[in-house]
Amino acid sequence: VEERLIFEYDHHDRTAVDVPAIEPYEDRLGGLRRTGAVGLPGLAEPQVVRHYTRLSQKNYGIDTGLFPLGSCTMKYNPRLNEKAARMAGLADIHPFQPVSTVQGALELMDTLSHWLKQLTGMPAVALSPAAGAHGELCGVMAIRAAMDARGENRTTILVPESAHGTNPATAAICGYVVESIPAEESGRVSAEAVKAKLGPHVAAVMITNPNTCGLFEPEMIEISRIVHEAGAYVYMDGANFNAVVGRIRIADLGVDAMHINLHKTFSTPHGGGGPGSGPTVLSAALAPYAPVPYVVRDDKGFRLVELERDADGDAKPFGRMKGYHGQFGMFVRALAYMLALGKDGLQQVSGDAVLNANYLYARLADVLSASFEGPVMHEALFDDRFLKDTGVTTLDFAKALIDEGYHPMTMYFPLVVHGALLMEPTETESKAALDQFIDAVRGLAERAKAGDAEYFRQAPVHTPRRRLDETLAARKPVLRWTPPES
Amino acid sequence: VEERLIFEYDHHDRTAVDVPAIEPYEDRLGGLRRTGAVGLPGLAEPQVVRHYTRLSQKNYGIDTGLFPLGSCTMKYNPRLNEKAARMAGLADIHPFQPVSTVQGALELMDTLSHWLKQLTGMPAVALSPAAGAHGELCGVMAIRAAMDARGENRTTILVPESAHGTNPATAAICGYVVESIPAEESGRVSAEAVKAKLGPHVAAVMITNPNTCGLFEPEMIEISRIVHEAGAYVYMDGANFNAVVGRIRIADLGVDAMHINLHKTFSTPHGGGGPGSGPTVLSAALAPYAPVPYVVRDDKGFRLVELERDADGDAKPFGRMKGYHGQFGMFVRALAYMLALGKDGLQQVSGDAVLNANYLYARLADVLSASFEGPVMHEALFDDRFLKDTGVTTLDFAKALIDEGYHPMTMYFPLVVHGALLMEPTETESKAALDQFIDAVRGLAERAKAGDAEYFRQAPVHTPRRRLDETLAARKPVLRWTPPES
Amino acid sequence: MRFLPLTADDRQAMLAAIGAESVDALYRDVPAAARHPEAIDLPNQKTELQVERAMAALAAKNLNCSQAAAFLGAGNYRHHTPAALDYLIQRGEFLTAYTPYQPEIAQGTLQVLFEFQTQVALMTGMEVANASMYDGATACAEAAAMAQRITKRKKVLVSGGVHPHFADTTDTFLKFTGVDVEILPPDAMGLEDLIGRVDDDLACVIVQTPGFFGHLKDFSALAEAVHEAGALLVVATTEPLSLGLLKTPGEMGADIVVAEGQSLALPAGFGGPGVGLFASRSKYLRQMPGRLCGETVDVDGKRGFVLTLSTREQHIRREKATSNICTNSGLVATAFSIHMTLLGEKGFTGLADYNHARAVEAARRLAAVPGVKVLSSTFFNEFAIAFDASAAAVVEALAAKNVLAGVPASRFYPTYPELDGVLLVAVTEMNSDEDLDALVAGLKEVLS
Amino acid sequence: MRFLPLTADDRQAMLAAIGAESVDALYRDVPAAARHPEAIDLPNQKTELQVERAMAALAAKNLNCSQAAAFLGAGNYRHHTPAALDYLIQRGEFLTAYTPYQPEIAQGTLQVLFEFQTQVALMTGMEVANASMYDGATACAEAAAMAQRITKRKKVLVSGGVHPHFADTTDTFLKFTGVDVEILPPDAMGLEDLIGRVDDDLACVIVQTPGFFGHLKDFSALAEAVHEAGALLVVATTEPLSLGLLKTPGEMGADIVVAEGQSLALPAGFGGPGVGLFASRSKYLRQMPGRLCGETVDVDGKRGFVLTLSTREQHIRREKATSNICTNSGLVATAFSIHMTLLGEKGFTGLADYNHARAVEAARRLAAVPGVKVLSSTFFNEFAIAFDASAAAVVEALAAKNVLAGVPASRFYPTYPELDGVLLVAVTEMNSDEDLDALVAGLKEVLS
Repeated sequence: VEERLIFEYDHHDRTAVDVPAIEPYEDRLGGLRRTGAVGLPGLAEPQVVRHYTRLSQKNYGIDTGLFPLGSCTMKYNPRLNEKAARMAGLADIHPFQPVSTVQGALELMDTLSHWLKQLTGMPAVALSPAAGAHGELCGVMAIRAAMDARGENRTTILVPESAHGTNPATAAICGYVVESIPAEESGRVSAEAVKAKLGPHVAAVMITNPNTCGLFEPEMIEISRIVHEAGAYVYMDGANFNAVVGRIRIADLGVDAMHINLHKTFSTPHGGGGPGSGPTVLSAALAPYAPVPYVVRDDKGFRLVELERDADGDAKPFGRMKGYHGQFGMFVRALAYMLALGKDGLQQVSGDAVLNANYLYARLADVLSASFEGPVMHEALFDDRFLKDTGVTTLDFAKALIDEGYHPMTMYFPLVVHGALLMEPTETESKAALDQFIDAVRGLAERAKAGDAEYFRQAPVHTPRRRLDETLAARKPVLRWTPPES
Repeated sequence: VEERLIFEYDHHDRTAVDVPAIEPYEDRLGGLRRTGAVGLPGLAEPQVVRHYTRLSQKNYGIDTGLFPLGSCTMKYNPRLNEKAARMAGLADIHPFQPVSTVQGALELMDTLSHWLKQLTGMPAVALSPAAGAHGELCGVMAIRAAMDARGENRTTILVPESAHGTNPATAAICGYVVESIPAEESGRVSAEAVKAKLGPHVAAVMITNPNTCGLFEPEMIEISRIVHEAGAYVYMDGANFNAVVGRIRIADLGVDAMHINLHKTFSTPHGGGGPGSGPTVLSAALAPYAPVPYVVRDDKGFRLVELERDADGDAKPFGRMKGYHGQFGMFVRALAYMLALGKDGLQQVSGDAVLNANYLYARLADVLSASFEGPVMHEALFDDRFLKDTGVTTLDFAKALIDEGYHPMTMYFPLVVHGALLMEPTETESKAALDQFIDAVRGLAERAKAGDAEYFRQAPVHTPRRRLDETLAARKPVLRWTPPES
Repeated sequence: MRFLPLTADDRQAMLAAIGAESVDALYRDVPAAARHPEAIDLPNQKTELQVERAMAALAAKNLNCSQAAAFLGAGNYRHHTPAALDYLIQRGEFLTAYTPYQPEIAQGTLQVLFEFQTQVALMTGMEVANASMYDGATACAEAAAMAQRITKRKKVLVSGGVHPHFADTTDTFLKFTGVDVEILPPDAMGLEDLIGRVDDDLACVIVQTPGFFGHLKDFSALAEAVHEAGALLVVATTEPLSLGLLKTPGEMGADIVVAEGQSLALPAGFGGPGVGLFASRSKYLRQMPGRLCGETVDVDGKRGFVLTLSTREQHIRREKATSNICTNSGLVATAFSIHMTLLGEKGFTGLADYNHARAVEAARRLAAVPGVKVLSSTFFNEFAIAFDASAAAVVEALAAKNVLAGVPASRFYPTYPELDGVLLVAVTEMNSDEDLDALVAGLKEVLS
Repeated sequence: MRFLPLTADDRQAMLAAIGAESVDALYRDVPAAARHPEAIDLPNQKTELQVERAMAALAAKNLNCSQAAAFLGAGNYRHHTPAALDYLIQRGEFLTAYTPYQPEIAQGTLQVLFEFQTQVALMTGMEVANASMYDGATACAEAAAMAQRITKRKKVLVSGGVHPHFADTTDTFLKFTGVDVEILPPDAMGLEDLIGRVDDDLACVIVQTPGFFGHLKDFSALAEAVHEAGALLVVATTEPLSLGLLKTPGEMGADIVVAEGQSLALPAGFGGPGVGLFASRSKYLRQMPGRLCGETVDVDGKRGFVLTLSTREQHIRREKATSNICTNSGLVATAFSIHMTLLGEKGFTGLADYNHARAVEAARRLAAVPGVKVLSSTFFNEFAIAFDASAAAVVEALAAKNVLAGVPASRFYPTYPELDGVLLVAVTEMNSDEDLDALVAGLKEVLS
């Protein structure tokens, strides 16, 4: 049974939310009462529940199967975290209650900060960024503020070509020119290549580590050293922190700013595209510029500095990045996750994540084309050389995996190899699940090499929809339902 | 991807429930500590969540589609009821706390009783029966206790042949001989037929009303009159109460006992086969024999009579039917439902349920074979005459409906017609949903008449499993997993 | 009204299609004398917020166990419910499914039931288990009835260590069929001699482990005596977690094992719903009550599951059925099974061990309270203590301090004055050290 | 550890397959100098029960709004969350899905987003909407940046009726790119003249309805003036429920509408996460930030949905992208959309009307309290009152009585002494008559 759009349910006098009867009253709308209808449909509660239940069944999630989407850290989301986030004392509190009535909330934020600082060795953290890209923005704005404070007008940020697209976009939003650093043959960034681009015009280097090829940057400490020497700052993209959590002190890499995706490493759910949360740890050099709001503990308890003008001590906040006090609901989930795992558990997390990725890498290297030499970190990168002359593309290959019951890996990213296939199993997959997945991938690789290109071109066939016409969607955008002309 | 049995996951030292470390201690087990392993598998939390998520997706529920299962009242289960049942003050209370600490729970039971008594006009209700059949047992035991109190040793209970199988089974369990009353050509039971079987050996008549043909028994008042005249009692099976709730005073039909399935009329979820709840309303004649426990209100608040010996006043409880105090969690859900609907809403419920059933009946009568003349109540009965000479059976027809995206109707019940198809849409289906269903049924009926028997014999084809070999299952019962021989 | 999708227009259109003038006209078979008067004395519909608040107001009139130091057992135990469990059973596909009569679209529920049956059989050490009964007490009654069907005998002996609700329910269930159910007096000291009472008229003997007063016993010798007399041994359990630590009833020679599964499935919930576990030797399979799920194959040869052996059931056998049970406790069985899967071998045995360790510690500390005597020499996670005061009064006094100290034996046995000072104290992983401190301090104060 | 399925045996077998000696060996690219010392000063793993209790202990240190008479707004509003909504967004298929980059197995999320975009467009009276931003404040900043891209101008004017967090976020977002953001002083009386400030340097003017202090205004004339000057009008909203009762921004001539959607999606949640609504005229489509879901067909010709126009986004455009936003607020958008579907036309407009009626009643009663003046002549469900005392101190005093009386304006504007006695009072369907009684009584007492 096909599921209609809600707008295609017959419009009527129905609702799933009854409202008490209203006594006649004199309004205070100043003549601005709406005159026309909004145009919303009317569904009863049973219809609504069925509509969304059916729609949900057309989705694939971590809960339904292996989700080896490289760079996205699709790990299991513990249900307790959802329960904790719904405790009345954590959910039904208002951002503008007197702080005396939300000491638990502020303590929670302070505790989360403590964990993030301990895990990275960094002296400060800005909690409010709403996602990874927003955390990047926080870091780069702090860099910009620090440069302004130094009275320097540096114009450029260096970004390796393997970086996530958000890195250059963020730099540009902050008014910087972006210069690219080429990758080495080995998939890594060399200190030498960075050095070649450094100069007094460079404000910062943004480097992803472990990088998007799934490799640790072995020259990171040296890179940081020369960047600092050149008077610039080091931004490290922490999207792949899951590979190293509990094992590496970020501070010791010479990092000045790094965002941490709570929705990756600390398991807050992706939810079909967010909400995320991207707290940004900062070095002593950048800490004073951290945005408002932030939590301070003094002898009377916790308080919240919400306004730039209220900042005390050395603090010179560069401003405010979003409404209210950050993604509090995500803080709750992440802290519950951290408490559950603890130090020892988090170390096991990164170890198992790396082990799982290397296992995939080892078991698939003979049939796919491994792009670089390992060991890899949390994800394994392959390219499309193994598909050469088969008539099968990376896209075809990925879509065929859907028919095997899997979410495809990340395709065509990073850009440094041709036809990339990037797989990140995460630590929450069992060996048995990986073996099953490996068998499926091997089977497909053999099928491709055997010349059955047509099979791949047809895939997927077992899904609610088959391949969708993305060109049409972009050429003639239909972005909303409109009533049929009558 | 096929979902293994949990026992087929590799057995290991894994668990999804961590237990704190235990200091060495001296046990008090008296040498009865188990020696061998239990033999349970070990799964981590992500594996468990995925296992059951995938299994759930192989189920059909009200939330996923129309569920026209006759006699089962598969109506929408409001989510608020689940939420209410999980409020700590209603879920985390113990049956043996001092009653002074559970006054809210007892008030809830008293309020539910009040609603059930008001809706039926009956003077008493026993809340503890755990399901419909258990409620029948309660009623028949009360009848038996009343007969014993009267010093009469009547041996027989009359049951119409259209009754649910639980009716004769219940009578037998209480030590009664069951005699069948034949149905009229019209699908109803006549007072005359009852009269023909009545005599001093008859303890009671058990009659389902509205009956399993979906019809109201028009001679019910007369039947009750003659049964009472013969010194016997009237048990009315209330499984179909949804058709008449808020519209008919059961007391005025002359009923002595009737169970009410909270999991039908009052929308507590079926949950794949229970738990149910079957409170039984009782006439003044039977009320004294109601089982323990029951709630009493006095000037100090509510109290609970838990033991036969504590019964006061006229009460002579026939005993205890189950552990603790009844299906409290179901009481919570049912009361939340009743409060939500209210008197006016419940009247609309029965009206809409009957309207929906009659609409189905009217729209399908020309292609299926309507068994009896309407108007029907909450369900519509068809038989297999329309399939005559098509080579398609009722079973085939029902299975073909699965491929259309629907749960089949009840098949081969009631037994009074050949190849029965019993459809109960309930009031929570929209007209549009019914129209879609009607189109599907009509399409299949036409297809059957067009001679495409093979299509029906193959059905279903779009399901996780196709037709299962029930004979094999019964001939060689495999009722549990056993480890493969190694 | 938010649950009802028909609109006024729909109703008109549908009446027109039916050819009826009004909905009332569809009720024409109903005698006017039985029509409800317009004014039933009940309120009208409420918004969701109003209902939520009404229910919350009732909830607020209870002292919930999470607000107290709660040591309540007597057949109903509080264990921690993993969040994943409660999420999974709320999924609409489990929650709003019916009994799996259409196996092609019910493989989810059916596989769960098959796994449940296997878990119950493994835990109890028995060969087969059914897909659940209403609760432990009714399962016990059904076990006695089954023993009667098998042996054709009309006498049942119930130990004084069996939960009184199990005993009373069994009595109620059988008395109308002329079976004599003898219930022995409460066995607070665990000294009851059952072997001496076994005779050739017995259909079965029913015992419980851990006993109602906490005692653990090896029923192996009793089993032999019972079998020799041609009767069956029914072993009941009200705390299935104990099976993670104790020798199984199966090993002891039980013929039927029944249990209340609530403790591993649901919160205390004021005692209902629960789930009855029912396991037996396979030779008695066809006399077992309740639904059974069995393995089979589909037309494509793929493994699948179906409800089976329904020829025992009332749908087909009617008055000759093994039981009248129809709706059982499917969703609670699902919860139980999911919890057992979450626990697994390691969690199940580990949690049992932890419960026992906590109870041993609690017994040690309570024994040190002046005036308190621990009656149970052996126990699992619940034991009886005695003191020279009314246990009911002590409990009431401590409840005012948010300590729910236990269940007074007198609640079940008011006519046994020697039990007035006996309190059942249950200790699980839910009891923190602070809870235990509060109990000890409270008892000291009240008893001094 | 319960989340980790690898066993010790698995790890050994996998290392063997890899040909590595240990997991540590896999980290050989990591310099020793950056390895964590063994002893990070953090605790080890905890059981689920321990974590649950730790979180509950933190929760208990907050006064939650359901324990109080709460009249808090200032951009974050408490409405009743239907139980069905919270159930549906917890379904794993929504909760644990990723951004729908593989449309064949993400039609659920995609259809929801398409419906969401349509709902937002209809509510705001605009032509198109995107699939969400982080929150209202960042959406506002993105709107200003979009206006700057469209007009190529470097000046933004922000009304003193705009939420200060929206204003400050916009300022922060733009200041590093050399855009001059002028934020007008707080407009507590609603008397601000904007038309007089419009000039040809402006990229946009940003206004809000209802205003931060509650006032309702018709921006039609302003829109004309702004358009005449070649600039854009951005209309912000922090209470989307108001759109059920008020003339839409679209009708008034807005070019971009941004809103915080929290109030119809989630509980107060201490302010985060929220969801940014972003709607615009379709002629500006290609300058819109954020993800867009579009309708298309699959190879079988069936209607389906995909993310589209991603050439605007950073994945492809990198430093030339319209925004750096990637992860947005998908699940909150889903919650918002489900709530709007539950409400429907009747519920949405009815609930808005009811909120206003309650607020009118509250304003009437508060106006009668000696010393209290209602500042807002027009309002929706929130209005400003003033009295001759520190609003912050009054709020603190009433909090001790479990009355959360409102939000003091001084929290945002400490440097405006004339606002010291100004309190924002929000009234929704969550406020019972008893709540209002408590507020009135409390204010009377504290102000006397």
